[in-house]
Amino acid sequence: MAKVEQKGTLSKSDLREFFREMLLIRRFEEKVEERFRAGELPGFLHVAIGQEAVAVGVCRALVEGDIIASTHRAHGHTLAKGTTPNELMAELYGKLEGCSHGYGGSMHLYDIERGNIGANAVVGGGLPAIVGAALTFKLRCYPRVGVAFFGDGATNIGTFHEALNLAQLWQVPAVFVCENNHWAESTPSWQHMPIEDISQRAVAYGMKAVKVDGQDVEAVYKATRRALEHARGGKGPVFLAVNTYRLVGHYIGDPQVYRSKQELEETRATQDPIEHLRTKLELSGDEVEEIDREVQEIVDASVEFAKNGTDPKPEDALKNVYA
Amino acid sequence: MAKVEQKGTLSKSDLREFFREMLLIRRFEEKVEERFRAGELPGFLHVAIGQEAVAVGVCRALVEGDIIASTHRAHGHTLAKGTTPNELMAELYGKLEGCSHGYGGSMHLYDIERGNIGANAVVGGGLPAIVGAALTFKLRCYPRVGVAFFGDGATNIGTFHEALNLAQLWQVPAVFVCENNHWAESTPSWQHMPIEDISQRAVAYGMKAVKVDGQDVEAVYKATRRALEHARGGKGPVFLAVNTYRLVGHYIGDPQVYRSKQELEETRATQDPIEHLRTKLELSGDEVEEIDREVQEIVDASVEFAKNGTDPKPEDALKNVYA
Amino acid sequence: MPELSYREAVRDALSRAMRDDEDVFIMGEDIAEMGGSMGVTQGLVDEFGPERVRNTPISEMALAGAAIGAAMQGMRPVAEIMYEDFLTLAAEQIVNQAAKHRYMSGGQVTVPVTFRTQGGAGWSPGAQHAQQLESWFVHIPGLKVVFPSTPTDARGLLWSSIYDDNPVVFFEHRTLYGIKEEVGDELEPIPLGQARTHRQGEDVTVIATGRLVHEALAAAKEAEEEGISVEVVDPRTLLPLDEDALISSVKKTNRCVVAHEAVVRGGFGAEVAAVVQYGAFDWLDAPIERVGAKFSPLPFAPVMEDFVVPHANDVLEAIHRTVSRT
Amino acid sequence: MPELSYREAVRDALSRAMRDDEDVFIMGEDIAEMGGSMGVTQGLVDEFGPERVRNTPISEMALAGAAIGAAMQGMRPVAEIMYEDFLTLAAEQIVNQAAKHRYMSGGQVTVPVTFRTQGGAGWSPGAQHAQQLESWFVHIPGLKVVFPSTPTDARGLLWSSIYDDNPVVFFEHRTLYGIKEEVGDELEPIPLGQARTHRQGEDVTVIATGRLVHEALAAAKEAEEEGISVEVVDPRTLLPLDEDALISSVKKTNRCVVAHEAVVRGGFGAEVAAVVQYGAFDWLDAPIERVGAKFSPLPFAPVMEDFVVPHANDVLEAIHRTVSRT
Ligand SMILES: Cc1ncc(C[n+]2csc(CCOP(=O)(O)OP(=O)(O)O)c2C)c(N)n1
Ligand SMILES: Cc1ncc(C[n+]2csc(CCOP(=O)(O)OP(=O)(O)O)c2C)c(N)n1
Ligand SMILES: [Mg+2]
Ligand SMILES: [Mg+2]
Repeated sequence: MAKVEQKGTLSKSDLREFFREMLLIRRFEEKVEERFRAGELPGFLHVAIGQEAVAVGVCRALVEGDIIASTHRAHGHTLAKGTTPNELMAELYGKLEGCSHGYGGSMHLYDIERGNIGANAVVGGGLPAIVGAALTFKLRCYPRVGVAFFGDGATNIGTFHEALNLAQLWQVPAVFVCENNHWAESTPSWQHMPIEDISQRAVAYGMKAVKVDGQDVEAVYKATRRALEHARGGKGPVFLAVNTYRLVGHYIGDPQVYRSKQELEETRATQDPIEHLRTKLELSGDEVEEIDREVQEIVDASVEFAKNGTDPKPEDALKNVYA
Repeated sequence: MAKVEQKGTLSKSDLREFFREMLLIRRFEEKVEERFRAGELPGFLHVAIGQEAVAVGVCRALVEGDIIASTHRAHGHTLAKGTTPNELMAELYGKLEGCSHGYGGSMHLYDIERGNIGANAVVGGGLPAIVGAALTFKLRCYPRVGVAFFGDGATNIGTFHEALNLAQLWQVPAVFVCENNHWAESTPSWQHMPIEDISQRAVAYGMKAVKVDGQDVEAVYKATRRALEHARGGKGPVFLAVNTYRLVGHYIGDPQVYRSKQELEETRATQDPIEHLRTKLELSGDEVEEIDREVQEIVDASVEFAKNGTDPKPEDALKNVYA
Repeated sequence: MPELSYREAVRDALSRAMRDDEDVFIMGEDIAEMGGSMGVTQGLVDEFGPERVRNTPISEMALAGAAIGAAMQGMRPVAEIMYEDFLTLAAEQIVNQAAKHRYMSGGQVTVPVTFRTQGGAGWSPGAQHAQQLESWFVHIPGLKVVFPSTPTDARGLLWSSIYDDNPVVFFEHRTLYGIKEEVGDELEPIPLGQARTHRQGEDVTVIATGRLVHEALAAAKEAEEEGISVEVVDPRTLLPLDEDALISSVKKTNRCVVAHEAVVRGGFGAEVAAVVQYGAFDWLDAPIERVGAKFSPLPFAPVMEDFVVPHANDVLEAIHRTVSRT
Repeated sequence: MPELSYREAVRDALSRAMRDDEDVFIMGEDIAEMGGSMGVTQGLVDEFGPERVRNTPISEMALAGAAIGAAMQGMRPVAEIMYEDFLTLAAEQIVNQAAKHRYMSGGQVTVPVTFRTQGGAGWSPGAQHAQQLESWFVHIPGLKVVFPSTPTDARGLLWSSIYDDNPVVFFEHRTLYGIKEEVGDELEPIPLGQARTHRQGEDVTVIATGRLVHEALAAAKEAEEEGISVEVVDPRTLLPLDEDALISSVKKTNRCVVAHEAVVRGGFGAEVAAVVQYGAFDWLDAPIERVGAKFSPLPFAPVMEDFVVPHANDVLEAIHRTVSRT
């Protein structure tokens, strides 16, 4: 994916590019759902449908050398950080061509070359590593930033607290992107978090906090750019409180008994970031269709690629345990 | 130790009683230092010289049925919660008559009958249990409060975060007493904590926070009473940010290479809570001497008691592993 | 006689205990409306309400610790740790607090808490969602460790765990939730610390836990066709361990295979092997064989995962190895 | 030849590595001015400054995890966990993250981090400050586990751990910090995975780790006076385990005692017993004896603590038991 030139204002063509990428992620994840339901994909899968603007807005703001750590809901982050749909899909099919060579799976997507130090299936598990990576950037005077993605539910875990505290204490160049989708699995925010404004978490560390509408990719992009500037400039880490919505189940197959159909439908109708951007860009039906056809082809090709990929040999399981 | 009647204002005689108790704790701990240096006491000992007003101010505000959980620096809390000097000293000597029957030692002082559910040698380790205990009080509609003591250093650990978050979420009757003595072992606050005002920790949970001068026992008492009222009244937990000073080493024998003699001397000269109270009460030298003689006798008697105590049999070690 | 799945058996023990006893309550992540990630607690919030079927935030340390604190005040909480892998987060509370409060207080307090958890491979969740860590807790005095392999055992042992006055770590195996069995109308508590002999045999004893009990039974059936008579024993409670049952079985058969899904190195099978070689030394005709996961984290790709974790044929091969020793 | 204490030997390895290599740095609670709770890192902040000798807050998860993150970016951090008991807090990061990143990424990344920690009883700190938990980590593929018993070993093995491209959990024993030994001027790296035979013998092999190596040597001396010739072998690296060395020693002596300070049940000795009975079955003349802590948390009162943890006489008694078996 071509990098948009780093700049404060985005041209219409930049935003079109964002649109294309968000739609690609959406179609990719829809395909993943479809293939999972068809019984082709093993494991445990979480899609981020509704949260595409966060992945794209954040990752487009990054520059070469910046790194991310992701979560169980990692497809969007991974694609936005530059892993090709082919490599990602191959991973989900458990192939050697996958971005983790078939060892990781959906919850453990890595792409070290492209700056993805790993999706993590332990909530909060990847945050401390981002602090340590950012510390390294600081010690070596690299102008790089470490970015951690995590959810609202993750702000309840001790790892989150310790990691943010340490990041602020050591003034490392890190940005903590909290994707507040108001749910932790089946548990609504009010039932897992004693505060309404999640940016208040940062007060405990004296950390700069920025709130942003996560359904507006331009807003996410701009807020991230400012946060990165702050962190890269040696002014310390930033907590990015992103308000967003998960428009599907927690995992593929989740019957969502914990929320009403009506609530879900309302949210879907009003909070689709792709719809928002389409409206903003005043894209015509034809234009959308064309982009859609293009990304669908990429997604279809990725399935082809993955299916034609190489299965690991059983004994390969004993490789890569040690360096 | 007789309970002071619960009231908002304290009479001079109440405060005299507080003075006596603080001095008892001081003399007790000085004796512990002495006996440790004489080689009589095994284990690992931390005294709270300088922090007596916190122990007494908080525990005097409690009523029957309230419970505490303490830390590695537990002698003062334990005495103030009603464990007799004899039982405490016997514990430090590893005797069956000790408050933990010789199984616990200085860092594991228990007195379940008197509402001490345990000192904890793991920083932050006792906080979740206070949340669970307070939850029980709430579920059973007992008008009881759980109080956790911990230090400034402890606010950096994940357990602290999870426990306070959960307490606020579940609105349990708990009071979190943070004894901010500005050091975690050899590490000064500025080096372990990215904020100056420790009460800001509570903002992350939307928890009521109260700041209090920990060298002023009356202030501690009053603040605790209000906090207890709040918690007991079903209004949720309270974070009590107590500013205090450790006037000695982190552990007995600590050479304190990390702080200057001058700083230490200045602090000792200006921040002795017992001196503060003496001045406030305008106690004469004779009066102090009389009280001092009285408490010294109690302390000396506790050493006698402890030395005459019963050593466990070696095989007793295999008791109490299971109920 | 009702038929219950392993999942339903666990649920049945929980709901009966909650019905009988106000002191029992359950807590954990997503256990209410969602019924837990494995559906074990489904429906319980409807019967018992959200105060007794408590959804917690993602706070493994605090949820384990709050259960401990409630237990110390006389409740009998059952705390669910969603995946065994997350026991690594609750370890401090379980190991340093729950296991030791009674001891450190010189016997003043009891901590009747049960930590339910589940794990196990076979569905490609990857390296952080299917570890088997039961052997860690077998090393901790003050804890009891239970690992049932059948609906009957799950129900009877969970009941006993809840009513045991000590902290219990109760392991369930994810791939067993669906297996079914007829169980009595009445819940029969099963005492902790008693092994169960699933199958009598003469030639070799297979000591197995969790999923591997079923693999061992399948292997035993195949072996029988080859004329090898296999005894299958499930300790069920790993701590305290029913050493006598294991040793006397091996004294009868003179050969022993230990099987579990966990990694062999440092696994529970090591402890069993050490106990059996000690107690039945003069009776053993062959070295004790250990069957377990190969030495790697769990890989994602099914062909690799399948290779790493043990199956009936691994047990059978171990049986062959041991009987072929002269 | 300089004489170094075990403490100084650890420090020497750290300071040499930091002097040689900008990528090496150390972090932990109170390791700077105070030199750590055991004085191991004393003076290092003066030479290397606070950026490379980093005091951390009391945040075992984040400090372990930050070390992991730095290691993934090419540093070689050494993170100190003040007491082994607090490994229970860092366990998630060590077990689910450090041990698995390389594997889960299909080999894209290395995690050359070393976790130093220390523990051990004998000074009555009570139940939460002296546990020995090394066996937990032996169960985790992806980790290496080292436990030196002498100054020479501590120095050479720590160096190798720092330069190993895998995560290493490095255990020191608190009561050994004071023991001294002459060591070479040059630091000789000791390869991970090689056992050390401290003493040749004919009648029985004692496989011991940490403090128990010294107790075993004392017991061996006493046994010698009784005419029993004892071989003492220290695996030094517990994972990967030098099985060959252990097995071949037992094949020579035909008898085996395993000794460590950790609780016997579920301890490292179980793994050794399982390995040795398997590899030397036909050579063994007696069951393998296990020596370790009795089954309780560590009590405070010295008479009880002394009773719980093993000493030379416990090793000697085990030697007697094994040689008296016919
Ligand atoms: C430590 C830990 N506890 C529990 C889980 C199970 N789990 C997986 S995702 C999830 C909810 C996460 O919520 P949030 O952080 O808001 O992220 P979201 O799923 O909403 O993207 C939970 C509880 C886990 N993976 N790790
Ligand atoms: C989890 C954990 N990490 C480290 C330690 C070692 N330790 C004991 S006391 C202490 C400092 C505690 O500081 P603070 O909470 O401010 O309490 P204070 O000693 O000042 O009373 C440390 C690091 C411990 N006991 N537990
Ligand atoms: Mg969420
Ligand atoms: Mg302090």
